[in-house]
Amino acid sequence: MAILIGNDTRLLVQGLTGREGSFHGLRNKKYGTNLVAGVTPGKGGSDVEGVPIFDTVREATTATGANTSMVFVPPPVAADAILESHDAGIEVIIAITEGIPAMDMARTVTHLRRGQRAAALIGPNCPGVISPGKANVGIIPGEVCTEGPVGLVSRSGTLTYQIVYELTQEGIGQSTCVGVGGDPIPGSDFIDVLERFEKDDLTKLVVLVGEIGGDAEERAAAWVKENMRTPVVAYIAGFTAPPGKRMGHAGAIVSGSQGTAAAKKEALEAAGIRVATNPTEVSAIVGELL
Amino acid sequence: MAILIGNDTRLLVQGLTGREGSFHGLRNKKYGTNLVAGVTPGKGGSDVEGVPIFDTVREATTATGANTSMVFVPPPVAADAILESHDAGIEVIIAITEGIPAMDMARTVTHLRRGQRAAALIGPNCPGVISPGKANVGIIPGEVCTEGPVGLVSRSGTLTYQIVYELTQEGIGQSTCVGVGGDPIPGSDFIDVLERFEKDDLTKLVVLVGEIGGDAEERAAAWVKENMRTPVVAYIAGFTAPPGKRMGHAGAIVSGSQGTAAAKKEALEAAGIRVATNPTEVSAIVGELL
Amino acid sequence: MDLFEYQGKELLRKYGVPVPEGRVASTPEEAVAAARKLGGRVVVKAQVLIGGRGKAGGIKVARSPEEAGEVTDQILGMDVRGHTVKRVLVERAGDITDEYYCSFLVDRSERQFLGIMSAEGGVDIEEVAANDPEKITRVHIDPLLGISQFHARELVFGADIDRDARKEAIAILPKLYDAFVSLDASLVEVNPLVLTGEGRVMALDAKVSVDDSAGYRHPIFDELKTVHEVPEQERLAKEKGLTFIKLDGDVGIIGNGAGLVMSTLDVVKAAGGDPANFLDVGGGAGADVLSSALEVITSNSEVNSVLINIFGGITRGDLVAEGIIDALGRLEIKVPIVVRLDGTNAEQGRKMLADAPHEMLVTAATMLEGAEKAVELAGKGGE
Amino acid sequence: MDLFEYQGKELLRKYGVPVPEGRVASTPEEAVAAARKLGGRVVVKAQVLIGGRGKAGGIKVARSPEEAGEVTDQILGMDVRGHTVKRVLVERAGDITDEYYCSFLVDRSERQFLGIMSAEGGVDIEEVAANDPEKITRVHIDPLLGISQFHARELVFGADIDRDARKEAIAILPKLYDAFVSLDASLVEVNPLVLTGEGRVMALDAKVSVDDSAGYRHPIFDELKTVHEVPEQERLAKEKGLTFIKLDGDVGIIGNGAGLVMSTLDVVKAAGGDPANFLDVGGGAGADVLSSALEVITSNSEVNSVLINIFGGITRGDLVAEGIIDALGRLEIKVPIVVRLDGTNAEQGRKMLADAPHEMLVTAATMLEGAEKAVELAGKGGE
Repeated sequence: MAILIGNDTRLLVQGLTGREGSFHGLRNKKYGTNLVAGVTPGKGGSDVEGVPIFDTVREATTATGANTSMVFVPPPVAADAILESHDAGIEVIIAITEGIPAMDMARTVTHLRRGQRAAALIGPNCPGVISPGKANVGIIPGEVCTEGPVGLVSRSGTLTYQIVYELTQEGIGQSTCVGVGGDPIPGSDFIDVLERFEKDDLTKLVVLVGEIGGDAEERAAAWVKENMRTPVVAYIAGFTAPPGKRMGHAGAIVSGSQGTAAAKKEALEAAGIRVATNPTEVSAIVGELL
Repeated sequence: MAILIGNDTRLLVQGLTGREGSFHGLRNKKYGTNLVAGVTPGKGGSDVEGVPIFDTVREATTATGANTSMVFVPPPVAADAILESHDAGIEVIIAITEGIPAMDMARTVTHLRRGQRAAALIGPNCPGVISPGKANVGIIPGEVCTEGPVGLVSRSGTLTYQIVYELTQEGIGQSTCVGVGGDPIPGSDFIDVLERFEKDDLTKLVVLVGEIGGDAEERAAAWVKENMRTPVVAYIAGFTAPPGKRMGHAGAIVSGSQGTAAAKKEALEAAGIRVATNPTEVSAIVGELL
Repeated sequence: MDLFEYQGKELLRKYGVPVPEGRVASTPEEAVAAARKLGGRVVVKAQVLIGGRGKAGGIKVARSPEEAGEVTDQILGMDVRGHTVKRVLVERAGDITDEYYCSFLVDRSERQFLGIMSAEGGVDIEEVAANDPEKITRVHIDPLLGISQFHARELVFGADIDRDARKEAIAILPKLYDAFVSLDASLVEVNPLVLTGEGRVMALDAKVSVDDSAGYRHPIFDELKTVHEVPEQERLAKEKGLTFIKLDGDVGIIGNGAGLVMSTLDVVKAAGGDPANFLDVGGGAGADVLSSALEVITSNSEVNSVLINIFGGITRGDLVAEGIIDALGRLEIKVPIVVRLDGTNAEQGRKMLADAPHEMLVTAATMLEGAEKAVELAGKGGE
Repeated sequence: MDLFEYQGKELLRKYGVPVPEGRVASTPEEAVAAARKLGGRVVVKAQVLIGGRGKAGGIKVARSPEEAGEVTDQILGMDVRGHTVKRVLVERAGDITDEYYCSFLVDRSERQFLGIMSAEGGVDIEEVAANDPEKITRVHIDPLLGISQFHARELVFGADIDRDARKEAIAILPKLYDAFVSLDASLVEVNPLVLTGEGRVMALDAKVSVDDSAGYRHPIFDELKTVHEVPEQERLAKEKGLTFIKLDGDVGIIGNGAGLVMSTLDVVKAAGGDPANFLDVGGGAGADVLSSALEVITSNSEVNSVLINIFGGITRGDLVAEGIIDALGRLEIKVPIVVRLDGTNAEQGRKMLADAPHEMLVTAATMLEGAEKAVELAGKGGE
């Protein structure tokens, strides 16, 4: 199986005619992802290396049966692009774009989560999703991944590659690797993705990669304890990070957490989750548990 | 059982300190409805004939366990009142207020229907709901009703009383009578209420009272045909009504219906629903079918 | 409330929707002055709250101010499907390359807003919908989310609007939507939206309907209303808080609640009668309202009998009786008044009526009986 | 970007939030002029982007323009927890009857907005939250629905704000929310919101943080930014597109991606070293960026070794190598540079480095090995 993307993925890229969109879209296609369409308003009827371009997502889905969208458009129009995909019935939206204003995402994510039809939004500001051997949507380097039983979910980009690489080096493959992104209001958080891994037949163990700030790791820890049978191994970056500047005091009141790496580690361990001290140790623990 | 309101109803009235709010609220109480609270911002701590008043709905629900709200505040603040009840966890909101701008209701109804927690909104601009012998929330005269097996749902006010009266005269009691109101964007339409009646043990037959305009009756007819085992009898008012003025042509394109009484009758009969030609005939047909 | 074209356009302009330059005129002299100010060719358009003015000769081009005066003279006073023309809109004429249709309205079924667009503009859109439904693009808009750029793109690309007009059309749609929402409109319809010879896109016509319930937050509604003329009887009724619509029969109808009144019309018709009007006294009407209602109804000389059908909820039967008794004493009523009274305090009301007998007062036990009596009595009166 | 109090207040004023009249001053003379303009007693407040200025003596009352100048002279240049005071806000002083707390912010967990209010204002709200959590009222606001009157009422009644202040507080909250949303803020915090002797409610302090990502639609952000001073090294890094934070150790760190850089700091620390900085070259960095990064790092004389830890995704290993080689040629680098390179085009990059040997260049096969080597070399350099 794998989660979010796989052999059934029919990918459209919003912004396929752009420089980055075409580079990564075609790279994903080369990996084996079924890239069926691109959307660029006004460029409908043209193509990018044989991939047809449409003016609207609705036209693209109608014509090609696209069910997954990768958003590669500039920040000022990215929320609009996500909403367009959702409105057109796309099931999985993976937004790579970095720098979308939080207000735009607050509105967008609220709309997506409240709708009668839920679409999974991954990102924005994320490296994407890869189900090794099946499909790659985003910028995760496919060559460091290999097929196998470990699911991975991470707030970070390159750190994800590092950990996947370590797993692969040890001969441990991955079912799906998901970068949820580091924005204040992500489309999906750890829990949303863990829920999918828990239901996935292929996934026998999940690696959770967190970092300082917010309380997503603490909430995930509580959720795992309550709901998950699949074992989870965690890694948290940022023990040595400089304390973030913050102004005002409201934030800490809200989460009730200081957001430090130590606090996260403690919460995870209290939920029975082993926490590795460096990326290399992740693969060691995973190897031990599998 | 009955639907929406009954012996478990714990009613709060938003606007209980107002002239109409207190008149009808206390009348409902006298009927036997469990009136537990009133809400009027700034008058918290006072009471209306022993019923405690709170500043906010949240305070009222916390203190009294109110689960149903009747909205009797003026149109400019009515949408806000509905949203407040929903936000505070009220399960059934019955809005009597007439003259709420459609834009306010469009936003409010969208919010209520999209929320994770669905609240049933009846109205606005409606006579309310009565489950005879159990509870009366609104302005339907309780004395014309009697307990029994017939559910009634209507877009109209006094016409509802007329039909209920005819039923009662014939010795046919009612499980619940629901006035959904005649506004462009009602909180609940026929289908929402029919769905509840279909699941209700007490209700053995449903009377649907429609009128010209819109296509709610046509949609209800289609829904009944597909989903309902409980028999339905209908009455439509407005065969002799003057054709409503309308400007622009978009409306007719949207519904694909002319909204005439004849068109509605036809749609209902095509769905196997008997349509009475006058209110008296309703009770005759119901008597026959029961 | 439906707005006249010139009112709708003035409002749309405020929201940044391009409309032709124009001035309203209610005399040929004003039209001449308007045409002179505008310069060049102008179009003179009858201002009526009904469609079909073009076919009726209510739209004419004038090449000079003098000609504008002449055609205005022809158009003013013209009857368009029952509506008398009191004003014209004098607009600068322009080259039109293409015509489209677009509108925003409330979709009651979906409880959402709906945008509609078609490349087939300037024609009867209902016909297009019936004959070429695929030529009409509909896009639902969530009222909380509001319009996004993609909605505008779906409408414009979906309707296959000419390439030259796309960019401006995509820019105009959110402004139209903004007007729709901000004005508390139930409909904003632009037919046609045109592409001009200069490559501009603008609203050549505008049908705007606004929600009277929202009048409290739009002081301008009252101002717009001043030019709306309603028949004297209807105006009078409205002043008294009554909803009144004149019909062609001879049985006057008074009831409480629109549904019950409509049902009353139906049973009168079924009994072989012809209703003279629709009159709803509304909820909680007092004695004065009933009395006024009777006054309005009986001022119609075609009425041969009156049926009062009241089912009290908020409305109290005793007050209804009081109003009827007051009217019978106050007015010289020459037609039979059939009264059927049930609901709140009905018994008390019926007793009051029994205690104040009047030769024109007839009571009925049920709605059907009331209808039959009123029809019978009207027949006699008519003979 | 965090805004200075005076900037935040100016913005809030535009959204109708009452704030005391005041002027910013960066010299005692300006403060005297400001106090003279305002008249009467004034408060002189240090403008720093950190809390605790009150305890540090950064807020003083002055009864005359001359006194305002004197206290300004004392406050300017003052150090508040590492921040040097460059400006003061001179405000008209008023009687304060009571102090409250309120804020709007993004609640990441709930993906909603959150309003917070407390009758315990003017104090450390975190302490109130810890000791008297029931004294803090929180109300979630759906980003699509926005603030309704009831949200404001729930906050004000919930926090049990004095009866005298309720009405104005309920009116001010939607304005604060409006500012929060319209300014693309991540936080608007008013502590204290005060009730004055005259019965007015106003914002006596304001902490506003805005979202840099939304700068493209707020030209004013650039203007606000001009008074923000950042350390020279950080400013230089930012100009080159690097995220740089100085730390106190001696092992310079360069990596791509915040998570990987943080992880690198951790492993260096675990290996017994002390990172000299956090430096993220971001995604897709080219040769010039890498070269600049090395320049920034090595300009810190405390650095005894550098660890470059790159895992290529968008970033290409060959370009990283090119940048390193360029820097080694261009700059006089006197500390060992440990390079660990994996991912996209890493092999090619490693080969390029092998082909361009340099006495200061050391390669590592893994991240851990890199950290160990860098720490070891720094230790040697330090001796």
